[in-house]
Amino acid sequence: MEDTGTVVAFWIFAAITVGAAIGVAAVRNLIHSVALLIVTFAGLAGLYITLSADFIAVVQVLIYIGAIAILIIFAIVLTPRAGRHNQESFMLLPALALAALVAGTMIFVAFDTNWGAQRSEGFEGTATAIGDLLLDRYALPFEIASVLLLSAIVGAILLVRPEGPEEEAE
Amino acid sequence: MTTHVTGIEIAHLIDGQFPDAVQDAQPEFAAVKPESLVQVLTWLRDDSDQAYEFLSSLTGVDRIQWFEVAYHLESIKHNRAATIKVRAGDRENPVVPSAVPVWPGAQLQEREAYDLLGIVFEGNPDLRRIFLWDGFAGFPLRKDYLNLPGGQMPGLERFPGEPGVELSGRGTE
Amino acid sequence: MPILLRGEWYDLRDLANPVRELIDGLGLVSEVDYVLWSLIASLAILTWLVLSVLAFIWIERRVVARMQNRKGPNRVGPAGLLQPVADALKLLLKEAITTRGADRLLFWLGPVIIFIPTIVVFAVVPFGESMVLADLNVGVLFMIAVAGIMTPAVFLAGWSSNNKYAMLAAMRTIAMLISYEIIQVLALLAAVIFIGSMNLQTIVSWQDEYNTWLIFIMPLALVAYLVAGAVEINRSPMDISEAESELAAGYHTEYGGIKFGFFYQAEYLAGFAIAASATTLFFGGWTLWGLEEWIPGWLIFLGKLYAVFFVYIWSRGTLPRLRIDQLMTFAWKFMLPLMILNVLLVAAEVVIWEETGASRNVALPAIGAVNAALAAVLVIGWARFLGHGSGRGRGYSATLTREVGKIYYTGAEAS
Amino acid sequence: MTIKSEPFVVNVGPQHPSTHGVFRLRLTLDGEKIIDADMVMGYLHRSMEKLAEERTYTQNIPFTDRTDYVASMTGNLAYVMAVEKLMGIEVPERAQFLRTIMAELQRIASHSMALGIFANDCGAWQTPVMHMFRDREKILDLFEMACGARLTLNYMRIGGVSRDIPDEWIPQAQKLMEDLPKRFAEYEDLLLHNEIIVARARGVGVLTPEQAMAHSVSGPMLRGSGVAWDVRKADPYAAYDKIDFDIAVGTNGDVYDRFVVRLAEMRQSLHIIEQALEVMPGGPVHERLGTATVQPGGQSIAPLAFRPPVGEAYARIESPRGELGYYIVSDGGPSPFRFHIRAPSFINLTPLKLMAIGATVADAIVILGSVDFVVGEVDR
Repeated sequence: MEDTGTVVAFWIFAAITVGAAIGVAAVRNLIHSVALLIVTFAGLAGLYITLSADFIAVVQVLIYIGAIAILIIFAIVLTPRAGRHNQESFMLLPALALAALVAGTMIFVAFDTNWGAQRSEGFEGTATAIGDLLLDRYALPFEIASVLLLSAIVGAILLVRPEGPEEEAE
Repeated sequence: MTTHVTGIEIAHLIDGQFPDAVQDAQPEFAAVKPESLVQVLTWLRDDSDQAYEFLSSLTGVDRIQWFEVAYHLESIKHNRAATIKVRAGDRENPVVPSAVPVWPGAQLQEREAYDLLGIVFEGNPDLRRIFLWDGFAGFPLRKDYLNLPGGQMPGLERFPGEPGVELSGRGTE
Repeated sequence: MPILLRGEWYDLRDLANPVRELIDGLGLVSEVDYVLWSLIASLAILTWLVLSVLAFIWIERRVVARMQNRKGPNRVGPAGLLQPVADALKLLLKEAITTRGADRLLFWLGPVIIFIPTIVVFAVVPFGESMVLADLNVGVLFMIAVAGIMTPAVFLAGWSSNNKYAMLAAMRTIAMLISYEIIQVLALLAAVIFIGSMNLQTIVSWQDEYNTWLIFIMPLALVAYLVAGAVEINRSPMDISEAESELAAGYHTEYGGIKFGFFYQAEYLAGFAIAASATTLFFGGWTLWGLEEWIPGWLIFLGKLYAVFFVYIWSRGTLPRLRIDQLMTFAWKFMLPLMILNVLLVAAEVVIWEETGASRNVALPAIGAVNAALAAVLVIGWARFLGHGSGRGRGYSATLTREVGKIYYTGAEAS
Repeated sequence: MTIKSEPFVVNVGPQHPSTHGVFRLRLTLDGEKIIDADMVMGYLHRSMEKLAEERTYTQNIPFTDRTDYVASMTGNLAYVMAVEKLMGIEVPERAQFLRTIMAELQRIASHSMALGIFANDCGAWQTPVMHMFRDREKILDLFEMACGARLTLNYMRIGGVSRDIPDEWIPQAQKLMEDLPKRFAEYEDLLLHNEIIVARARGVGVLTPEQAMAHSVSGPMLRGSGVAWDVRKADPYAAYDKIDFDIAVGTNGDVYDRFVVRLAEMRQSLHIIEQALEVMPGGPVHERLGTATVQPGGQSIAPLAFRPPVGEAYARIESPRGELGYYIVSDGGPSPFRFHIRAPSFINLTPLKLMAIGATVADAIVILGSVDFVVGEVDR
């Protein structure tokens, strides 16, 4: 994070990310909220780039913008009587408390971590390094995550399958 | 070659099955009383000697003294054609039983006859105007169409829901 | 130094040299110099893109007209060459209408957002030897990821129009793009596994070094990639998201004037992007078996790119459209298993090649032959298994009869 | 648990690329699936039946052009046949043959357009239509030679046809007859054997013969459902009884079969025209009616006004779209007392709801295309 270009880029991306994230919570219209969420994801991808994590950055765009945002859009569109407006909710206080808790944890972790040791040594082969780690040191968590996703998919299919043998997909 | 069954012949056949159902018989057609129309049509369709399974055309005609509906029937099985008519005498509100239960193909044609001639088909599940808009006043194919009550000019006050337009005329009852 | 900004763009060669001298003479701070150069390079790409789009609007109209026994535009300028310019002017001069029920902000954003990914893709495309704006290590992934931004953009455009056709089309588009993105990724994954790099330059130079193109090694992946690409750019037979005979104009039904022009242009740009990546990955990019010594690499590249894009024009002029459920069935039941098999097969081949250590002159033709044969067998066999491709229409004709009143109905095909 | 979306109403039309004119289809959708369909028509209603009551019998012939403007020859023919039946006129034999030839040429033109537009509805972007127009254009050239008009032909007259064909007509027609079979083979190969078209059209919009007959469906739709019913064969008019031809029927009753039948009918039409051109006798082309005059140059015209006897007549023919009938009631006056058109396009739409429910939006468009309706005839 030494040279000026990177610093400028960092601040720009950080501003975009935080601004859009605030917007996500503040905007009343749910679809606008999703649009801002997409901007947040894009900003995060930019931040990853300033950290020289090219693979993560691209995957961020691919997965979060290309898939997660779409998933949220689907959820909004398919929810019955989902109005265009974000209603006032009695869950406001608990939500705030939860958010504060998460934020507190994050800040604690951020201050507690020894950042100097995590500095990147350049960007040759982050993809290879990640691949090696995933299939070597973190093979078990990786596999557990896959199984979890698989069971989620099967569960989703079971949930939406029409009861009985009627209406085969043509 | 299609056998065109004359009205006299078909009237005799109907008379043999439903005495008292035939009102009139001419070489071109046989007229049936409205009360027994559906029975007669059903018999014409279902009887294996008749088997008029195809309703070629359904038309309303304003005969000034009465309204009549002409059914041009065809039997695809026997390659035979016949014409049945039914009359409705009431000029203001002519009512005829619907042929839709017998031939679903009558649906649009009955709507057309209702739309243009104002013949009400009792039993039609969806009797609405078809070509003209819903608020159209009067029935244009009637011979007295231009003499609308209240001196109304058809086609001027028209669209339902148009602000300030009170719908009136015979089409709106 | 961040990787995205470290492009070795200097290969605008002769054209760029005077400009370079000029800017070098200014003695700017390295960062400013850097941004300036990036901008100039981007501008060059942008200019090329816009000119290409204009040219291809004319070419497409003329070519399709040719397929349709027509002449096509032939009035504006010589041979109608100025027709795209006239079209663009017309679009610019039209009133930019926003419908009353539309979500104004997103309605305006839609055409803008959709424009971004289609252009950004070209940052990583190697136009020639070291002629690339940003030489990313994850170039392949970058192209897919950026193209994926189109999905939410299309949805936002369709949703914000507050039009039912647009909404239906937007939902269709999302379902379709998500399904075919998987196919696309798997198709490219096979290529990446085989070459062992996601860097587009490396991929091109690999093909140069081994004197082959990937199309000869994995034809199935290329076909899958082009099909998925057709979905992404709404070309028939996959143009169901703007199916003009069903949904008027699909997700951009409510857009007029230059906003429509943006969608129109974005569609071409996305098409060029697909063609560019197909060219790079499967057709050897800017190499042509040594001819690049005499012909500028970028010229070879563009020639290949346009040839690939022509396939899409061709299919548009000839093929009817599939139904949405058929398209999804095609993706999930037909393409996906084949693509997974393809990836496994390629991975196995790589391992076998490494283990046996066979020379490339033996290994590559062998792998190519095996893959081509397997692709043919798999495609035909799997299609037959699913009940397609057996020429169902053939051999079926109307029954001729003279017996009036007889009924010939069998209802064999009724579902 | 079943996930069901809220019903969603989509108006297809009245301005829509696939409604073949101004016709509106109100679809209620559950996702992409149609759960209800309602037709709204009348956007092209010109009250022809009312107008015809104010004009003489001869003046009404141009109206019949403008009902089914894609096949105006057959519209003319059905009308003049009804009037001839009413008046008991015998038509000269040459005129009968000319009517047959013209009606069959019109059938080829109309069916090729139906085929092309069907492919367009399937999404083949304009190309098939343009190819079909190539043939249709040549047929229209023949019409132009015969009667001077290309679309609204006004060729038939009560008692015959308006004029004899010029000498160079038959060679040109024969040349076209030689070219067309190659084209038909090409269309069969490109369209009906196309895997995508087969996938789109097979098993879609199925009508069983019972349903088809009960819904008064006629023409290629009825024959597509496997019912061998063709007025040309069942009740021969013009010169069809002197000509050898077959009825084409389908076996599945789906959209695909309707087009298979149409293509087979185009081939039969060629066959009919070839025979008719061979055996067509010479002689007058117009029966003299009352004060009919023959003008110099051989053009004969029907008298502008005449009074048929009191009575009624219903004449029906096999138009490209189905059974086209004209029902005319005369009160002895110079103009019809009642003039009714049994429009096949209109009546063939009756089972649309039956066919559309359960299908998808894309299917509905294809089904609508398979009905091959002309809005001019639906609304009249």
